[in-house]
Amino acid sequence: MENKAELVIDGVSDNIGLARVTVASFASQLDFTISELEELKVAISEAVSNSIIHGYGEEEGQVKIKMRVYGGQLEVIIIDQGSGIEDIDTALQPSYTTEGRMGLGLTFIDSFMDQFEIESEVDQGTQLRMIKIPTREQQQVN
Amino acid sequence: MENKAELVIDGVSDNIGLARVTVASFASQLDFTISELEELKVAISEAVSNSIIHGYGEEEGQVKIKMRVYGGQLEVIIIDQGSGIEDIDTALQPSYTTEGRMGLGLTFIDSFMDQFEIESEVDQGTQLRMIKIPTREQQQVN
Amino acid sequence: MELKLSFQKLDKALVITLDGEFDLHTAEKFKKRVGNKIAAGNTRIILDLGGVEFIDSSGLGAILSKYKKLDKMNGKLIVTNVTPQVKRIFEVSGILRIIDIYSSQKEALDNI
Amino acid sequence: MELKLSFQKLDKALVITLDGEFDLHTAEKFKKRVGNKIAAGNTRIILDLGGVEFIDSSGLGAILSKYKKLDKMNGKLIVTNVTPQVKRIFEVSGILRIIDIYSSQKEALDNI
Ligand SMILES: Nc1ncnc2c1ncn2[C@@H]1O[C@H](COP(=O)(O)OP(=O)(O)O)[C@@H](O)[C@H]1O
Ligand SMILES: Nc1ncnc2c1ncn2[C@@H]1O[C@H](COP(=O)(O)OP(=O)(O)O)[C@@H](O)[C@H]1O
Repeated sequence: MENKAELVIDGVSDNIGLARVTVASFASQLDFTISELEELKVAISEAVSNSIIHGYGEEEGQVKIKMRVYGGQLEVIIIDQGSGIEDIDTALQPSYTTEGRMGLGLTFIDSFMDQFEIESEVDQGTQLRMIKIPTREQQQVN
Repeated sequence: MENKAELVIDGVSDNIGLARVTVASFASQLDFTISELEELKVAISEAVSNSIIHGYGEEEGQVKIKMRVYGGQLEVIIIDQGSGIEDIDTALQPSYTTEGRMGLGLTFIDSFMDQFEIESEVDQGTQLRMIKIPTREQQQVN
Repeated sequence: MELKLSFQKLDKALVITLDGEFDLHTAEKFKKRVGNKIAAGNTRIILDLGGVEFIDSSGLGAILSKYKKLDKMNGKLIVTNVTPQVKRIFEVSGILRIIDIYSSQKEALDNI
Repeated sequence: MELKLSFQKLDKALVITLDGEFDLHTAEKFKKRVGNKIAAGNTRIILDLGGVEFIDSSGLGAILSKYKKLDKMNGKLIVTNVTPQVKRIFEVSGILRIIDIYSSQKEALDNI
């Protein structure tokens, strides 16, 4: 069975918690463990924070969060129309940051999700696609 | 300060809980009491259930939930592109139902929200606009 | 968002304990499982709502439909352990005039 | 989604207890209020994270920036009472090699 939802938020830090809660609530239709839901929340928090800080900076803009469940897995796509990323390979390096931050956001996403891809174009925006599969589900399949 | 978010869900009963959680989480930026948040959740649950059962019935469709905070109040607009309501005045009567249900959904919304309006057109869909103001806020103003 | 049902068969009645959220989504499951219990001869039912974190008119409707079904069969359905949110919904709906609420399972058992 | 800070001034250190969610939104408040406490002369700080329900790299960055600030001043910042989620984030980030975690406020006090 497929199910989907989409959340669009104003790109302000007040709404990061809302994004976490909504995605975790949507994800609960799959058989995730509590600790997997925690990991998912971190990934969402990092991705939405990136859109707000790096994508929009001082500008106003909206962040779109598309959620979909299909084939026993969760897909989340986070989209901004912000500044974009010049060099994705560099951005992915642990500790790399353009804003004096930790440079750990994309590293956490990589650690906590089963799969993720970034598409980005300078001045057009960034789209981050992530997949998470419940371990209990994976064990059943293999 | 104004803030807004929008949730679009597939019109299936699995997603009613998601709608409640998301709106309650968004609403928590205002100074609502726990019991006011409970009332809000009931209103959201009724409105989204109506879109799913009455609006779409056996058809597929999406329900859009627009949330906005402005001037110390919460506005929620719930929109479907379903069957629409032929006679709104009749629909508003307590116990009136076309589906052998309780006929209490709109009554609860009326009791639990500070304001609500329905716009509907047959075969076009229904839009329900609701306002809720934290009592603690109202007391400060008056 | 789930609703868990647990059943405890006593001499005088079947106690059904609900945990979770009781809305359109979970009402179907409730109606089916409680319907089966009634069909199997359980005509005295105590619904323990102590674990119900949320209820709306769909949940209420599911309870009322089972109440009516049992009433027609000369059976009985009563309710116990309502949380403040559930109580509020019972009050506003006017269902308090139809279904009796007791404050504990013991009190419910004495009155079924 | 808030982060509550409470302060307890002991002889040896200032204990700061956090409750809530520690992300980009709440990190600003943390940095400002803890910055003020440091400016007021509190150079030994024990952060009690027992009530932190969520942390991400923004929360972690806020803690690390105060750690570094204190380190430069010959002060000290240590952490206690981490929940499993917080522990996980500390581990994956590698910050465990920098900031010491103690299992209780008492143990933290003995080591500051
Ligand atoms: N949505 C985005 N828009 C623009 N730039 C981004 C976006 N996401 C990430 N980046 C770039 O990638 C870098 C690394 O990101 P990340 O690993 O999350 O670390 P941090 O957020 O701590 O800087 C950022 O510093 C930024 O330059
Ligand atoms: N979104 C909607 N689309 C179409 N019809 C609706 C919608 N919402 C309400 N209605 C109509 O109004 C009636 C009363 O609604 P309500 O008070 O919520 O009671 P109930 O859902 O129990 O029937 C419904 O039975 C239905 O005919």
